[in-house]
Amino acid sequence: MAHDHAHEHDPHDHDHGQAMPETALRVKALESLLVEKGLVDPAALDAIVDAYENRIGPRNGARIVARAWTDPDYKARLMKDATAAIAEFGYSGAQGEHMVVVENTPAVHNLVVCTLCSCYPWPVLGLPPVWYKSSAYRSRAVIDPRGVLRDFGLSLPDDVAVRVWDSTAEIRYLVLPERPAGTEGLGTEALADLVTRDAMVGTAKVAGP
Amino acid sequence: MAHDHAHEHDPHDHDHGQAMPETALRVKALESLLVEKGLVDPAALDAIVDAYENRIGPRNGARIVARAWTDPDYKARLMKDATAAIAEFGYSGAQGEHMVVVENTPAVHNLVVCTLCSCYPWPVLGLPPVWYKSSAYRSRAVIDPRGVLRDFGLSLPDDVAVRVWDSTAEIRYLVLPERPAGTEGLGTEALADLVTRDAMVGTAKVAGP
Amino acid sequence: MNGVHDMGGMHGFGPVTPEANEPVFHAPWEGRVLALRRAAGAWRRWNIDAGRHTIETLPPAEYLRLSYYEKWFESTIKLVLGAGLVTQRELETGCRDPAVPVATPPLTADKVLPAIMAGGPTLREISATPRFAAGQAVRARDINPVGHTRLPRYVRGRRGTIECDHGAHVFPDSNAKFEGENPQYLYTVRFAARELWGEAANPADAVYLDLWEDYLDAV
Amino acid sequence: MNGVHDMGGMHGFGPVTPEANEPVFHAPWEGRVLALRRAAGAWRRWNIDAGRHTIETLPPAEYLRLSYYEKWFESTIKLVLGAGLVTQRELETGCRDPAVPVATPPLTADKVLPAIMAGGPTLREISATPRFAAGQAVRARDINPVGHTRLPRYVRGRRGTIECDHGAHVFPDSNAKFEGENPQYLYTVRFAARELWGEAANPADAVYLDLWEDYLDAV
Repeated sequence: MAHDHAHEHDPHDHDHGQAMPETALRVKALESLLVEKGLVDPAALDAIVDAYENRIGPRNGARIVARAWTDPDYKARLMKDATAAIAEFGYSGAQGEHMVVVENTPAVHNLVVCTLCSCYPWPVLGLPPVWYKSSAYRSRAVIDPRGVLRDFGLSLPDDVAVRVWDSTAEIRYLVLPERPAGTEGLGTEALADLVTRDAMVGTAKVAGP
Repeated sequence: MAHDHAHEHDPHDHDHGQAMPETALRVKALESLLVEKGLVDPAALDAIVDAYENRIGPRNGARIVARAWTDPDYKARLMKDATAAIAEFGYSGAQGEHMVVVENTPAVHNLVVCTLCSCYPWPVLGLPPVWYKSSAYRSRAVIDPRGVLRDFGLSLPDDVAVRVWDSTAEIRYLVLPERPAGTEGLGTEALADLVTRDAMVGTAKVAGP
Repeated sequence: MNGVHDMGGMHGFGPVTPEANEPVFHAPWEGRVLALRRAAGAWRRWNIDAGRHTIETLPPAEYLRLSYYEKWFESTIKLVLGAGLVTQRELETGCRDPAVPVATPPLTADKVLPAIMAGGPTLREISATPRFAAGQAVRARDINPVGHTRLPRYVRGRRGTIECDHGAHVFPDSNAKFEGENPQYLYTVRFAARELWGEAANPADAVYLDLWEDYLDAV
Repeated sequence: MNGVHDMGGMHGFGPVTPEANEPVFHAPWEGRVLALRRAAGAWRRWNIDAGRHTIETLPPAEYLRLSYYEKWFESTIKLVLGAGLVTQRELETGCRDPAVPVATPPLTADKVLPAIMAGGPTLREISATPRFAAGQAVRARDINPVGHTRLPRYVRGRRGTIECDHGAHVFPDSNAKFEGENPQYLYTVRFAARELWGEAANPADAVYLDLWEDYLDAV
């Protein structure tokens, strides 16, 4: 599993944002100033943080995937107009205004990146993980996608085509992973439990139960 | 004049190497260790520093230029086989093993850079200045040479062709600048006094006396 | 701009290192930065493309050194200063200029979820017809603008094939400079990995990018 | 490698800022770094290409942050460690391992100027004839080696014209890996600025690079 990787980091790589106290203090000072000037509402700040900590995350995408696996009509709508099909679940908006779903098959593996910043489909996956935003991922995903997948423990045969989606415009991509064997009897909530964030970015496959 | 530029630096640009004491201490420690192990001779270190501080510098190149301006036979040899013609002055060796001279004319202006590191013709110009080694120069010289020249106070008309020599292999380039007007009566030493390092890299012209 | 942010195809950053059980935020200040940027953005003094450009124009060594939210924070400061929402003096002292009346925030807590759900669609209706059609061969233009662009360097001058068009979308290159939305057709273009990276690449592989009409020429 | 050192064509580093009356060294330690590198290099445990590669493989944010001599220093440490001239423990303690006999330096003060004057020529005699001739059209290959190369990214895939050949020279890509000198013809190739940077470039301008035969294809 990708998440069994040891967590080793270059000492120069601050991408985990271990709060240097100075940054925390400077952020607090800016917030105080903007609140004092009446430019931002502190309750609105709390609501934004709450939305992304508690409401909007990869569980959304997992439900979409599970439904597509079990409902051929839904899958057809999803592949034809992902934005509308995703909105059926009430997921929409910021960083997911224009959605496209790309389907993994035994012959095709899809991988999503944004080389220019870190564009990511927030309404269905939440905020991106640190590795997705890292220079290592952004630089290598387009030139060495198979090497990146090996970093996640996934080795693809040469005859599986790798399609990398460099999402530098405002179209956002969600990978529809392959449904694993041995899941015929499961309902959509149980299926959604199997679908990881990484599988919907394309850096992992979905493992069976 | 190029050197009248104010010396302003980005606070993040350490290229001037204002000795962080820590670096100086670490260098001293490495030197002590290598000397103690008998790997390097401290007198040899002194001799290397002395060579580049006192013996090998842009005065060498200026003498070549002055001679080429005043001696057509020498200039012909210099343009045909620069390494041999330069060796006539006793200048040779490290970072100038294979020399080429490129000539500025009213129609052609030459500029030398090394985008991959900071290759530079040491035997004739000495060690490169900080600006030559800077990311700003290395990145822009090939894509925006005219903008770089403007940073040095030199605006070239559009119909003067700019030739940029990106010296990433082991051939080293020296620019033969145009001889300024009003120098007909000067001898080679007086002419050499006019020839600046920047003119031999191509970021300046030679001003008259 | 050909900035260090345009890093597709670079080597040297080491392996990708996923973190087990990664939290949404690694410290509370990260969430506050996200929230401040969105809440201040509700004043509509800048757009998403201009915001991205302020991140790209951080000094390159800083761009590589700072974390994602640190970059967002530094760029948010540039944005609120540039928009005149705060002054340099206010920022330095931490105290508001008493001569400026206290404002009323446009984004209140009750409006947060509706604003997130609405987002900022970039699709626009235009009267022009698409210049390219699915299956057509194109070449990404050799442009090197010093301003914002979403045409990565690694595809410039390379041949690809139009997969589909997504209708007309706001053009980032002009929008980032507040020179208008200039909406134009946006296409998914397929580039064979070998066209981008040479014969060492797997012949089955490809990279897909969404590119605006002004980034493309017919071949 | 497609490293951050390969910066030809990048934006964002600001203006070039010459320094008036610049000294050869800005601090004594800079001269000592230059001297240490040359003197330790006299052991011939590495070559110039391998030395350059140790600089290129510094972490990218460090590469951009450090000064020229700081980069040389960090890479010299990597070289002397990699060559086994010093051990990690010696470096950390600052004390030599007494089990290793004291050596005799190969470079003494009297040999310094002759060694500088001799340099390290890279010209080699080979029996092959040049594959290209002056005036011939060529294209720089699309290669993306992860090791050392002297083919900058900004010319890859671009068309140029052979200006002249310089005879056969040591090939850096193999030499840096200690896989042999593999000497081959080195050519000056002219690239029109418009071929590299598009129509915004001045049609009179050109960039010249010295490229090895293995970097070039006929067109």
